[in-house]
Amino acid sequence: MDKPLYEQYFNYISSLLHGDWGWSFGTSMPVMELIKTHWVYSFQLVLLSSIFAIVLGISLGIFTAVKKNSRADHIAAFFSFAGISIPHFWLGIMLILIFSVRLGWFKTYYDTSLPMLSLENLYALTLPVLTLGTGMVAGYSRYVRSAMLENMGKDFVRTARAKGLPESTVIGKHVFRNAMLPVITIIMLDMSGIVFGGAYITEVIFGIPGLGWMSLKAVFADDYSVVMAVTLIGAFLTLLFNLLADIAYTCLDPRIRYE
Amino acid sequence: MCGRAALLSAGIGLSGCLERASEGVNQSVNTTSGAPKAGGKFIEGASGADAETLNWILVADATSLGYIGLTLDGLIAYDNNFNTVLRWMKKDIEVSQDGLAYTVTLRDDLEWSDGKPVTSEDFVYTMKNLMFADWMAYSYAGDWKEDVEGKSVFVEPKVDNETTFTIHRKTVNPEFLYTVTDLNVYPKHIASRYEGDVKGFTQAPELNDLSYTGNLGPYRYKEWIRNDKIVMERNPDYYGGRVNGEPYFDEYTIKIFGTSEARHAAMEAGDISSTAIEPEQVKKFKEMPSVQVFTVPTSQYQMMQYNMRDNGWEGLRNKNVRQALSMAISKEKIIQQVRLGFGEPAYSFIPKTSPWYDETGLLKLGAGALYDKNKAKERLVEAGYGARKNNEIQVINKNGSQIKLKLVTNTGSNVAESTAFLVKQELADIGIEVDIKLVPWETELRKYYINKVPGSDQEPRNNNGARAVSEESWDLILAGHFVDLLQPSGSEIFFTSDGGLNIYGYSNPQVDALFKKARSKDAMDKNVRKEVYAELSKLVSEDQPLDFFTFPTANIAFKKGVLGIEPGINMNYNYQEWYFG
Amino acid sequence: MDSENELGTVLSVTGLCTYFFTKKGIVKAVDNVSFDVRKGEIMCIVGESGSGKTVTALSLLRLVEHPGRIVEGKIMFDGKNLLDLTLREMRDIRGKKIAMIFQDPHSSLDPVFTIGEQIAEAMTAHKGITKGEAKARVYELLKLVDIPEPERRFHEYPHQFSGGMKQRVMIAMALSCKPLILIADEPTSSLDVTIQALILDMFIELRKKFNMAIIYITHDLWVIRYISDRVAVMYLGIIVESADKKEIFENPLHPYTQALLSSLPGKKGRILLKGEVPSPVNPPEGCRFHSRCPKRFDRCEKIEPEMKEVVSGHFVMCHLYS
Amino acid sequence: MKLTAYYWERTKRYRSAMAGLEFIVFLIILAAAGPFFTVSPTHVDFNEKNMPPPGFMLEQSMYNASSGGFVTTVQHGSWAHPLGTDGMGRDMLAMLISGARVSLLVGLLATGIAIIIGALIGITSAYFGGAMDSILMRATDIFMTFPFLLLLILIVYLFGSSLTLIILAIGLTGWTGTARLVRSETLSLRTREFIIASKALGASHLRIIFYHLLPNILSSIIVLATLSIPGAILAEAALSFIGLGDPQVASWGNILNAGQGSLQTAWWVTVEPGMMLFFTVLAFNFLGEGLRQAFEPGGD
Repeated sequence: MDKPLYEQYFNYISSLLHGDWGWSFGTSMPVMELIKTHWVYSFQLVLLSSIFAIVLGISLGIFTAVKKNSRADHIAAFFSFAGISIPHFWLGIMLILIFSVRLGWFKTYYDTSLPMLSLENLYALTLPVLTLGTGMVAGYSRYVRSAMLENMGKDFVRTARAKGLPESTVIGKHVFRNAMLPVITIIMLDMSGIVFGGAYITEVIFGIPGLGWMSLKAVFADDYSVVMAVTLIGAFLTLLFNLLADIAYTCLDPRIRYE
Repeated sequence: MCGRAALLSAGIGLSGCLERASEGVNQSVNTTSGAPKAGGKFIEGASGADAETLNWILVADATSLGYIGLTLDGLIAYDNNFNTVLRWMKKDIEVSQDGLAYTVTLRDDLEWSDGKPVTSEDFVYTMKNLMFADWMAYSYAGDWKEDVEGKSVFVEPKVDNETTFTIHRKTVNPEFLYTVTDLNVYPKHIASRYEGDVKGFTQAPELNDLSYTGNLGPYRYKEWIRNDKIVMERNPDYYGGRVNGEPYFDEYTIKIFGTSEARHAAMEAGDISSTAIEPEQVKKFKEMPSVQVFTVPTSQYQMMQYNMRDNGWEGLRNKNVRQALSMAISKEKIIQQVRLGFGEPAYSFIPKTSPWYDETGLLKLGAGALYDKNKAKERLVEAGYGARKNNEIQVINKNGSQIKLKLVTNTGSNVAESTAFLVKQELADIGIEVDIKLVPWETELRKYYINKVPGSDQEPRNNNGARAVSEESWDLILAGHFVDLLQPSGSEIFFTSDGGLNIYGYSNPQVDALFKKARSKDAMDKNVRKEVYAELSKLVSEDQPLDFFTFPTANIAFKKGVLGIEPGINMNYNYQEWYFG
Repeated sequence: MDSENELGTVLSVTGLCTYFFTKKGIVKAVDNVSFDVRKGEIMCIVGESGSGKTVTALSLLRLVEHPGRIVEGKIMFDGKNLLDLTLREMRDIRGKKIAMIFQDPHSSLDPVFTIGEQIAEAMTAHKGITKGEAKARVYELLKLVDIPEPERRFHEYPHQFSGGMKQRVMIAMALSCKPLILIADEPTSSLDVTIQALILDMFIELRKKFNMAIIYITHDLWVIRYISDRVAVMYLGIIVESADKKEIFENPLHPYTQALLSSLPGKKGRILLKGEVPSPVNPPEGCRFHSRCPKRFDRCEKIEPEMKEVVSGHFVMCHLYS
Repeated sequence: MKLTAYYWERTKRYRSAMAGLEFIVFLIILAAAGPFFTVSPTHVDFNEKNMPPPGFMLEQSMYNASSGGFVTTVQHGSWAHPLGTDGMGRDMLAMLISGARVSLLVGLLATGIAIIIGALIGITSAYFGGAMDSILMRATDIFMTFPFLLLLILIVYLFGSSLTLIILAIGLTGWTGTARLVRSETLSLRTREFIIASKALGASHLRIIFYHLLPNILSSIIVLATLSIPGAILAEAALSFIGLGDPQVASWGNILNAGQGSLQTAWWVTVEPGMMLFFTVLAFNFLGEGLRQAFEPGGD
């Protein structure tokens, strides 16, 4: 500890690269081990929420784009605004209040003893996924809607119609595929924010021992090696998802692929 | 038992220390007929912070001690009446006539996980080479020291034979017995690998997962998901189970919940076997057919500290002013409004549940006839803090200004905040304005507890002498203290002039002397000690360095099916004998 | 083919009105337009931008988008009024019997699919042929429009093609189902002049080969002279004059046509029109051209002229000839 | 001013935006005038604790240590506390109004800080270009890789939870989006004729930036600011919710956090601040969206 700061820093970085992430004094285990046991809880939450949000958000986005300016579109627009605006920690509490406390359909906490790949676990994750996913659904449906609308006015859509293609093909193939380009990028770029933003608090509310809750406890326990590691993982995830967004874009957009 | 570590409760309402660790043997006082059955998983619901480590010598928090206690019984346990229940010992600790030697005789069937016997050598090694070692910096090493000719030295443990060792002292301290009973042990052949290496010792996997504990406790470590749960499984080799096959539970799990609400809901749904119930919910749970709720005393008291140091209101240095303030705050109201009836009024630091409790001479401020705001005002006037105007008393500073007090307490607890506002209301009635400052517990420790003499290069500590002051000024701090019911002398850290946690600058030579006496040769006689404690209680209640509020009572809910429980202050002492009926 | 009547007319448009219902008011983009297209001819619709040429073309395939709507009229094709057909029936017409090529080949092709797939799409949608058959057919079509190495080009994406090549792809796509009518909406206006000529030649050639009628929309008089058989001149949503190419160029009757033609190089006495094209939201009363007409008189401002056949096959809408 | 009137006319067309604006104005009035007609949000009265809103009732029981039984009282809502009281008998309406003040303060100030920092960095980066641009933009990229909430938690945990610090922290961590937007807008303006003309006329950098660049990107900044306010408000609420808020003020997040423990009994303590938070955020989002559409060229 009495070595100069730059040397300490250098040592820290070099041990990181060697897979030694230090010792967590708050939990008495190697940071690496700690992360190994906890990441999966965040992962399943984020994965399920994303699937939920992407499937529902995209369907809703397509639907509202096709039914532009209809009553259904206006209602959906209102709900997506509501979805974006609702504080998800409050949503989580309200879901617990209604579905767990009043109706008793779910437990008020997440049970880690359930096998990871089981229906019970899926059921247990319903409220957390709803909590985390609602804002995502709302956001994605709006992205998709505007991307769809933007592409619906494109000339190639008129070409497709002039070819006599059925409307479902025109929308489902030509408009959709083009609309997905920006949407996938946005979803990817959103992801790291969700892992350490939304998922964070969702984990706290439902007592899911994921990376979010773990890092919050680490902050409170002055467990800096963990805080450091989590920050690094956050940065790494941001870079990773940026990269994935680029890769996805490249795969989907031949204009970039062939350059 | 919540060790000395936790004497300073982690802020009001933040402490989640369920006493455990000490357990009884062969004392089946089953309330139901029929033989207990083995089987089932017991899940205890907890909230608050998770344990920090299972490597016991490094422990600084009560939760960790609780976990460790499941696998390491300890030398003895106390039942609800403070009778000694032998655990690892064959017979009770023998104290020599002169009070200088403590002989511990171990059972001969204790084993480490690798089959090696647990010997007195392990204990002596643990003390000499680990607890007393410089490199280790054991937090409670001070308990094992004594003053010999002005120097602080460690006591001397010696191996007598395979199963017997003796700890030799040079001075007499009758309460050292309780220090000895808290003794724990590491296997010498494993711990010695890391001797002198703090990092190695801290990170040693076999010490951190308790895999060495052999037959020393009713349960064995199985799984620990941080901030979620720890699972212990039945120890089939448990020495205590040789007779009747205890423990009965296949697994003992401690599950941590984020909120009390979630914990309650889990209890209500029957997902967990036991948990503490918040006051508002007790009635509901008591009425549930599937739940039994025990209302039991605790060994904690909640109070308000008066700052007698230089950075507090000068009036607080006057005993009469302190008494007057305490007189204006109703203990009954605090119990009723904040704890919804779950608490006993506290007048001094020794509760009714302690064998050393003595009511004679206690000044019962803030209750009965001594809860009197007019008298309080009059007393303030007498002390020079007020003026009479046509029969009306106006409480003011000596210079005529309004008295304003700064009350500090920790965030994150409704109990703390409610109490603070109640105090504010009560003191407003006598004309004193209270400004409430809520700060996180860590900040409270850093800015309000730790003090030093201004301008000096002292290492900041909780009590740096009479002239030391904290970084931030304060007048009142709400907090909680634990008291060791068997040896209240442990509270000297709060009440002696150089007590380590005497943050408020209280000093009374008489009190200092009495605490010393409780740990002296004279006190070998229990009657003398009883007198000493009675006198101490009386003195402290008169001096009112703090306004003792309440000894809260806890409500612990169990599933109806859990049998073998003996409700009381140490109700966990026989937890390995509980079973599902 | 039995779709033609005895006069050889394949498409007959009568009183077509397509309005755009915007917040600012109703835009009468196409107002009471009538014309016939005869088998195998190249019929040109000419006019300034905003005159309603493109909307007319889109109306024929009922591709006008919100807020536009065809409010009135008849489009007779194959013995049926296209405006009475269900959407499904209309789909069978589009691409199969009437095909269309758009102005900007760069944006008219979907950037994320291969051109092969985009050409084949029309065939698989209409003829229910297998992908293999479609592929072979696409190769043929690509050869037909002079795209070399069709096997390789099949798998390429639009951005790998030049503008001219893209337009050839569009033509191939339009021809894929051998339509009776090809609507070409300024197909060469975004191309280099040299390439324009090549494409125009291709139109002329293909018209013969496929024996189809072409409705060619342009604002370019040079192109009209090069390619057309018959010409209709549009101004502010209406056709003001129509006649054979020769007749129009030699004997333009409507002052607007006269002004247009005067801008051709080599013509003397260029007529400059004053003012701008009025807003289609509030077209001038009477003759729509009167606000800019150098030959206007009182009647023009009040009474809308009717279409008159001045010479056989030469129709004009102007008070000068009534 | 004519332009302002023009955009105002256009914004007025969006009914949801106007509803949002009305709510915000209402909230501002409430926050400003509320303290004059409600009791103090810190006024505690234990005799009136956990009082439900009018029309509801709540049973509360008190343990009697000597008899071991319970004394049960029924608490009815009263119009003296139209939104009920919390566990300490504080008036919910008064606390919500105080919370409105906190949220508006956080939303406006934090966003203001973020926008100023972002705009400065964005303009500097784009206007001067070259190495300056590379350095600033890489720095922005790096900054963006930090998990925002964790960073916020860390700052507040390390330096204390005062409202001032929370506002600063949110402002200091939230500027990256603005920087990027302002940079790209400036880049597209930089080569436009009127800028080149002013440069040719020898205008100073500051003059060009303040007289020519800023007014032209102002509309984008206003839209971004309106849409960023909810983020700042939610960030403060989230911090308070996990117990890192300023304990000295009754912010919505603080009330939510405290009410969480009595979800089963005093539901209104969590429901009400959440609703306020929700509607406020919704209002700003609606307004922002309306402005965005109004400012969009040809956005009809």
